[in-house]
Amino acid sequence: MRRYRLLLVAGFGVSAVLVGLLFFGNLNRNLVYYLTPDEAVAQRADFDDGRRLQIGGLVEPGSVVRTPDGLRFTLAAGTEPGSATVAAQHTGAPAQLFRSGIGVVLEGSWRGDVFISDTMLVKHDENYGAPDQQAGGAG
Amino acid sequence: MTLSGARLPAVAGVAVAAGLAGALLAPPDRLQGELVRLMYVHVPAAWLAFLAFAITLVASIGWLWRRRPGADRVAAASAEVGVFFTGLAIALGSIWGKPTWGVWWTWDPRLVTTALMFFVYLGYLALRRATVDPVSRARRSAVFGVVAFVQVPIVHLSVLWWRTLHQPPTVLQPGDPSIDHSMLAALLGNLVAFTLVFAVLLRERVRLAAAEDALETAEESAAAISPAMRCPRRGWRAPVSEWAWVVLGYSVAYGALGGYLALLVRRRVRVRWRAGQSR
Amino acid sequence: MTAPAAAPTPLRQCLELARKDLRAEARAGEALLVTAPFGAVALLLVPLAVGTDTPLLRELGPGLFWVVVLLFGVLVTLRASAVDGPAQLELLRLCGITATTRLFGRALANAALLLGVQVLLAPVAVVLYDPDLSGWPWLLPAMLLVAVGLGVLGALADAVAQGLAERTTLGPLLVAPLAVPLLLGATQVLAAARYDRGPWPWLLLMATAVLVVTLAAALCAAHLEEAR
Amino acid sequence: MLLPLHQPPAPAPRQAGVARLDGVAVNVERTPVLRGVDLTVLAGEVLGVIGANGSGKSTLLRVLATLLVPASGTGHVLGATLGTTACSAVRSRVALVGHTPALYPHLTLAENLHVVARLTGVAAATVDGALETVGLAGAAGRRADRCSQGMQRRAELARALAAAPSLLLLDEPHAGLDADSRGLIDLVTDRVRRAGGACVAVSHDRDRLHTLADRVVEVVDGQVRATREVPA
Repeated sequence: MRRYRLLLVAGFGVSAVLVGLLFFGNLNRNLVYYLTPDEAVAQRADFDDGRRLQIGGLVEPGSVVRTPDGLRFTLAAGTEPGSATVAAQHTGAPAQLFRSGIGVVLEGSWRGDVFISDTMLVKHDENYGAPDQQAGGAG
Repeated sequence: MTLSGARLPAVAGVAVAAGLAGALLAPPDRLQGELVRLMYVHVPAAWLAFLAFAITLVASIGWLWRRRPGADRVAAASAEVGVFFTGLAIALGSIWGKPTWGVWWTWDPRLVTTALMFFVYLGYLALRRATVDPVSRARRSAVFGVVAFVQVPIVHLSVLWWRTLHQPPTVLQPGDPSIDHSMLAALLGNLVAFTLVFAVLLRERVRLAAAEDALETAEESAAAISPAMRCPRRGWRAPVSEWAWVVLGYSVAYGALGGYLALLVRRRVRVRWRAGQSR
Repeated sequence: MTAPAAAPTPLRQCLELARKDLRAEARAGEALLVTAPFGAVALLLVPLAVGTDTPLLRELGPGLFWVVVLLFGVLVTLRASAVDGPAQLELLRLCGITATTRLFGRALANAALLLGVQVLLAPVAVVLYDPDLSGWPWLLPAMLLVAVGLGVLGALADAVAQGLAERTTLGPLLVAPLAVPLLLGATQVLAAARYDRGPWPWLLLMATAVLVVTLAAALCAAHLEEAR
Repeated sequence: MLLPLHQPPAPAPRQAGVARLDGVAVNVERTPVLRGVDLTVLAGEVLGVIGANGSGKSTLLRVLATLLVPASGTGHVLGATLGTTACSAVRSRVALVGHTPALYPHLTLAENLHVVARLTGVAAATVDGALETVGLAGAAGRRADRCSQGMQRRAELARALAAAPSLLLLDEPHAGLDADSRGLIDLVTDRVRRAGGACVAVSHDRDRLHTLADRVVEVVDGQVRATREVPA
């Protein structure tokens, strides 16, 4: 019976190591709900066949143009200048909270270099504040 | 009901009223506007689901250790109340998600893991309902109650491990909570109020289980109530007003809480009545 | 009194119990001749409901295969030919077999049968959906891990629901939500291999899930029995 | 039949009896089935337990088989105290022939017996010998679910014979057996007795039990009521 107890202890050790590997390894980067604009650009080749994907980023202030059936805007990875951007074209009514500077997740596919989306989810962050303290980096 | 028995519901009632006032008086969010008020009911519901399942875990281990029937009753009651709060958190999250994200539901890791947690504990309740012998039921459900808890940390940490649509925790994070202080006060006030309501519900459920056990009649299988899951109807046009969403969320939250409590009380009154009859 | 015969080791007993289960399956054909064809029917029916959009089905194929394996695999683990009635259970307990040994014997037989079901269903899915099969050797470890993980989970659920009339309805509800890491890992292995990203993290995830489930089963089995 | 019979009589057991129950109460699914049972099973005897249907006879057998834990009272079986882990060590020396056959329906009679033999470390030759003793050598290759109740019964007796238990428990041993096969029960109990073990047989058939048993007790309403010696 001692042999089996030893096996149990060894099993615990191995599973602890595996769990650690999973959490601190790079699996987290694969298990994502959406890609960031820089990842989306880097993985363009994977999605050339019209496969749908989700891209999440911030709506670049001043880039929103209304079109007859939706919007055109630029999706940026971050607020600092020089971060990767994706040109997006969204068909359909925007979500209620949509504004420039806010985080959105778009679902759709590539057409050339433009990301054609038909589903838009607004991603709000964990920061809450009263309207008067309009801080920089809103979103 | 004794004086000590009435004190807790009274305190909980006052706390809920104060929490509601705080939630309505807190400032609107700079982005979400009035919709942020849904946070004051959604977050406490989710937090109490975690608390309930943690109590189930501790009581299950306690039963395996000491074999006291009381521990089994606490585990069962807490799991049922936890399933109720999980359902409430999902329903309220759905109501909050539609106007903010733009969808009722999406395949986000936090949402999916929460739904799985709901079903795992629904399985726990089904297992209890299927077993007649009290000792066998306690044993099976204690083992499953321990195994099922694996799900809970995964749900809580899902927003940190994976990039999700759902926002990461605001209060339970290292450093200063990233929230306006009056909003934080309203949130904490509601957490306390909901926890008191949870204590009332849990106590009522434990008492109901004890009364049923005491009755010991064959027809008294401790049938668990499935929580009031509000299924949003498809194709229903979303009201534009932010306040309409807040009112909807609050009526679901308080309606479900009140309904659940009323149901538990009614069941206990009936069990008592039947016990009186059989005597 | 009798000299106590040298009792076989628990590992031997596990193997013997698994062999007994497999022999019963060979006679009853429940997993491979009933459940597996039912799974194949499900694979055949989905395109009728979704619409016969060939490129779409090519995309959906691997995912549908794993969903069918998961859902019908649960039925395999709860097959009627492997039910120990009260009399058989008493017999096994009087043979000095512990609950843990019984559970792992059942898990071993489950794993073998689940592997068989996957081997039967995989060609059906390939023929019906014509998926992109680049990186297919990675499927083999994924199939093995799914078989073992689901086998242990099914055996655990079976032990929890032992002797209940609701066993066959309760089992799937208990197993399916806990099997999600396996489903997630299995579907992503092929996708990752297709896009030349290493499927190692996904196999690691599945292996971890299998190990955790096995440890949980080893620790819990004894607590499910009254008289130890 | 060349079965190992353990020719030298067993040394005197440490305790006075093979099994002893003191004030044992057992609940099954909330209902008290046994309440305050006092019972001693002596080495080398066949104890008959008689009682009406639902009086708790079968539950008593399962307590003696260490399969049920008493809700109150104490019990010792083959030196192990009921409810302790020591039971698992002695459990394999107890055999139970229940009144529903414990056979796997898809396996043949021989396979059924061989599986159990391999699980407990009994030699295959012993099993074959036992099958021959009960007259099943010819039908051993038949699937259990295609055998008559009498054949299943005989297979179970063969299994008990091969296991050579120290405590043999028989639940309604005569049910389903034809007149020719009833002698088998005497044969099996005799083997166990001669090896220094004990048998307990429960039945509602007073006459048959009196011919089989050395001593008969009666279970009435969950309690062992009367103990009567059977006239020799």
